Amino acid sequence: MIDEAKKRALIEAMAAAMIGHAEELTALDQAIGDGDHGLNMKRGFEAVLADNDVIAAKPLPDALKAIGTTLVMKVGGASGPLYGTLALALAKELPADPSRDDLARALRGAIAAVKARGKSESGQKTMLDVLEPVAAALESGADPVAAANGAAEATIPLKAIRGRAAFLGDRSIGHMDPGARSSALLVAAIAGVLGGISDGG
Amino acid sequence: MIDEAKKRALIEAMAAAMIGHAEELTALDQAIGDGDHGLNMKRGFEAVLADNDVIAAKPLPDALKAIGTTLVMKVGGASGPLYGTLALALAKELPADPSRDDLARALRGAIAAVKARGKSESGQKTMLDVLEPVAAALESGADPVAAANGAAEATIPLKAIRGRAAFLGDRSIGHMDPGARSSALLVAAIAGVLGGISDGG
Amino acid sequence: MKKLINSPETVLAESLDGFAAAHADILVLGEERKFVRRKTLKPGKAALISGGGSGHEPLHAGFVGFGMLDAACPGQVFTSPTPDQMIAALAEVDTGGGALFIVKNYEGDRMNFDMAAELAGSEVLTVITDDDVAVETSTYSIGRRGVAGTMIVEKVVGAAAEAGMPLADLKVLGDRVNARTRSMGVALSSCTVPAAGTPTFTLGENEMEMGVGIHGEPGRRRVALEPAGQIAEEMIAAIAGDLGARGDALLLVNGFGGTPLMELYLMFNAAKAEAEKHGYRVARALVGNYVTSLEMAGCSLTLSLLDDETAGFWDAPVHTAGLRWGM
Amino acid sequence: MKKLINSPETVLAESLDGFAAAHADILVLGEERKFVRRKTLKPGKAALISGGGSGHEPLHAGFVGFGMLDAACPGQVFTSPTPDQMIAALAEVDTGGGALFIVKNYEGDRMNFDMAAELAGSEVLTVITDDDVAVETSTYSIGRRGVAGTMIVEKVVGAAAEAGMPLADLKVLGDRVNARTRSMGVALSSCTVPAAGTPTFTLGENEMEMGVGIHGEPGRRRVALEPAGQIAEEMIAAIAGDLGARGDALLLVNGFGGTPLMELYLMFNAAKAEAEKHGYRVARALVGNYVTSLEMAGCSLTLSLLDDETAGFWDAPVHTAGLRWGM
Ligand SMILES: Nc1ncnc2c1ncn2[C@@H]1O[C@H](COP(=O)(O)OP(=O)(O)O)[C@@H](O)[C@H]1O
Ligand SMILES: Nc1ncnc2c1ncn2[C@@H]1O[C@H](COP(=O)(O)OP(=O)(O)O)[C@@H](O)[C@H]1O
Ligand SMILES: [Mg+2]
Ligand SMILES: [Mg+2]
Ligand SMILES: [Mg+2]
Ligand SMILES: [Mg+2]
Repeated sequence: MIDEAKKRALIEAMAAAMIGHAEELTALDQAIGDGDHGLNMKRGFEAVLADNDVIAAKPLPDALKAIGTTLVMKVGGASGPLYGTLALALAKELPADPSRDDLARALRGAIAAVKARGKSESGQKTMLDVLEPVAAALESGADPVAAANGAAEATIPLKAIRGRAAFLGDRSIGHMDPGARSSALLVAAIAGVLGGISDGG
Repeated sequence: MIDEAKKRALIEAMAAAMIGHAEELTALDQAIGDGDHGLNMKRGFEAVLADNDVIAAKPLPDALKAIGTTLVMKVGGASGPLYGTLALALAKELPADPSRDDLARALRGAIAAVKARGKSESGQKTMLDVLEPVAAALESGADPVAAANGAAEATIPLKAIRGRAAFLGDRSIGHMDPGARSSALLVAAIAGVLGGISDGG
Repeated sequence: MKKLINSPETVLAESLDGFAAAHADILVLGEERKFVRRKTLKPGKAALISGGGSGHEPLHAGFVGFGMLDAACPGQVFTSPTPDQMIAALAEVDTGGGALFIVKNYEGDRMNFDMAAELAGSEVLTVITDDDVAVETSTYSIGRRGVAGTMIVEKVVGAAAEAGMPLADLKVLGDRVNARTRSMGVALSSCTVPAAGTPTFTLGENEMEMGVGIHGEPGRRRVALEPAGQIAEEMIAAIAGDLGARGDALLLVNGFGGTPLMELYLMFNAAKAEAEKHGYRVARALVGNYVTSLEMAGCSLTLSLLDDETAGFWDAPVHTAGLRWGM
Repeated sequence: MKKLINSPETVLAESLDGFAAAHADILVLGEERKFVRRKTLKPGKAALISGGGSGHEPLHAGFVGFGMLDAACPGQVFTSPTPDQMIAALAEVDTGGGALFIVKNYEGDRMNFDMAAELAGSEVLTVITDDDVAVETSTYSIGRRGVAGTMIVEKVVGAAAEAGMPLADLKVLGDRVNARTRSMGVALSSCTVPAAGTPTFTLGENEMEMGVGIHGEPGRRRVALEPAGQIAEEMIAAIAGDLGARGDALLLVNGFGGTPLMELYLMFNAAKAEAEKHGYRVARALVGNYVTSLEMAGCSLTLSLLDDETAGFWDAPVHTAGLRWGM
């Protein structure tokens, strides 16, 4: 059961992950993008964190909607609309007290929304390359955190087809995608709080 | 007797001195000025050198006038009008075949013209601090080259009152004045050709 | 990092305040600094709204005013603005004629402007600019970057809107200008995003980045510095090869922020000669810092084909902070 | 040294050629590139001629045109022009009204302009600008440097000349504007003279040169970098302390060439607040690169007291490469 305390803890954990890794994400984005991903995510989650009292008090779908709206309005860049869309879609698809199956299903739907927003697919060296394996792990009973981390690493040899890194062509090869890394960090933060995710609840 | 060959040699020697020491003069000017003195003098004497055939064929006063005009029109900066004025004044005061006494007298007159143009005096950390001791050496029978070199060194502890270095106030202390150095170089170049200057010829 | 700032967090806000104060005669800063808009609006005129990451000044806020934009939404440095900014701008400057978004082709900008268009009540059309030939296109990729040519689109479409052209036609005109405009950039040094604090990239003592983007993104290749003439030759050849058509053109030499005007005019001299070799007549010229990358040293060259209509709109009066003539 | 040039020897010539080509509608490059002059002269009008070392673009050639200068004589980089240049310019632009030389207070410039005035046939008066408060004056010294305030003198006197003011009155007006104008600069990095090839000075990773001159000359002191607000506070205090009088003023924030517009507007925001604290009303504003030092990072602040007459001349139409409004 994701109660108010857990929602609060989730927001704190996600914000801590983004704030704590802002420099790392920025460094990754400097290598193949424009060097703002860490700042963008930090700014967005600081805004979410500032509203934690209000957001955590809401039912899960409404809390996710508030988070998504805040991300859309505060993050900017490509990641703002994409993470915002992800959260807003989850808000629509998740019941107030979701099972692991609900979560997997909702994530699949939210991923579809991200793809539509980004006109993108897996394999293009973006956050999708982490989100899809996480959904698969949720479905198959595997560990989503391990899946996310492995998938983020696996973006290193990819050539970017979407995102700013795509402008680099072959020069994008050999670097981890910053959005893939931030997705993996968020998955780990969420799993750290929910704990039970990987064992069914 | 300063014949055509000697005039040619004088121009070559002065030009070689300025071209060969351009970087040194520029470095001195970077320390307490705007870093162009070497380039200014080089540009001016390259123009004089390019006209050597025409200039050396003229009687000494006319040759000096041509040199002065070229310096005025090519050097720019503060040193252009000053060295130009010096040469133009020498042109007016020197006979075609001057004695050492003529030279000393003419230099005194030319120094007065430079002072008028520059609204300056000795002791202000400028080329005048070399030119005046050189005139005194000519008058007293001392070695003008030694006098010039010593006088250039002696500008190091001075505080600049004229020229760009004056904007530095106390910070101009401890550096040799670039115009003093170029004057000493020119004196050495001239003495090297005339040779006899220091012994009356 | 050495900058004339108080803190990285407040750069944008303080800079916008200074900008609005310096140009209070022509523009107004919106609430929460979400946008900059023209002081005097023309009821019924189609509204032109642009925006993007900050750090490219005078683009875009410097082009707000008579004959160009109605509003500009400044994002954080090199980060696209958020939909709430465009929505707030729309609410103030759409006086009934609908609005045209002019958006540089970056996914961040496109998605944020898209969301704004979806959420807003206004009738909105969008022109995407993608004039940078440095990045070779490929069918499955996201296409080219929008760079300095964007300000030409804003000027031409701005003049047309001022003359009363309706929204749908403005969109057609904007697409046409963009399609006839090509740019390429070169960097001699990096820029430093204030909040990052370190240079976005590092060039060797004698290197340049050929084809650099306006956010300091790497370009085609990193090579040894060449003489200006050779640089202009390579850039104009790439532009002309891509543009195909010849004819009368506007030649824009755009400084990235850290290059002296003296060098920009020297590059204009070289680029004009190259453009003429390729069969262009340089009918209009613009030289200066218009679409910058903070303090990056380097410049971009842009050729934009002109016809009587677009030349007329280019020449039409404009009164903005960054571009002004005829009034 | 990384610059967009072909060779240090040809920088000035190629840059002037590009400049003249880009602005062929308003100006003409004189023979042997000795000067840049207005394309269309007004017979009988007193001619305004300025000039100085190059590397400060748009000053001075960028201020040739209607409402400002009739001619500008560009010297080598940071080196005053030579008398033949001013004599040649005079021969073309003195149409009977005599000529006013506007000369920055450097001995090189003064002596070269003096020699030109002595050698020329024209009636010539001279205004010397010396607005830089960084260098404390002393009675026996050469006085202050002329810096960014020079362009204000050129604008105001230029408008007066355009309006038909005779030569003697222009000299009085120019001296008055100069006397009511004060500037101070700060540098965060050095510039590199192309022919020298190495930076004019070196600053530590966290140092600034407070009171720097426009040729990279050292200023009052070299200190640790401070926040923009503190820098503005010190500079405006120095300016106001020296200016004495209060009232309506023009505030010019002038970039030295390597500082982004974003930072200049931020400095404007800070400087305006400081000026107001000292009792000035910022009645006019100008922010941008006007009197530069090649690619030096930093800026100068200038306050120039305005009265109805000078404000009117400031607002009057001007059409030059570097400043344009009202036409
Ligand atoms: N079209 C897209 N689809 C999915 N993810 C994308 C897309 N474009 C960018 N991204 C993700 O966004 C990340 C970059 O975010 P960020 O740096 O904040 O924005 P910007 O690229 O606008 O500066 C990339 O690393 C990538 O993971
Ligand atoms: N008023 C003056 N009187 C005498 N010599 C001067 C005066 N002003 C400058 N100089 C000399 O000129 C030299 C500088 O010349 P240069 O660097 O070519 O010109 P600028 O100072 O205009 O850049 C100084 O080192 C000094 O010797
Ligand atoms: Mg980014
Ligand atoms: Mg000098
Ligand atoms: Mg970005
Ligand atoms: Mg000089």
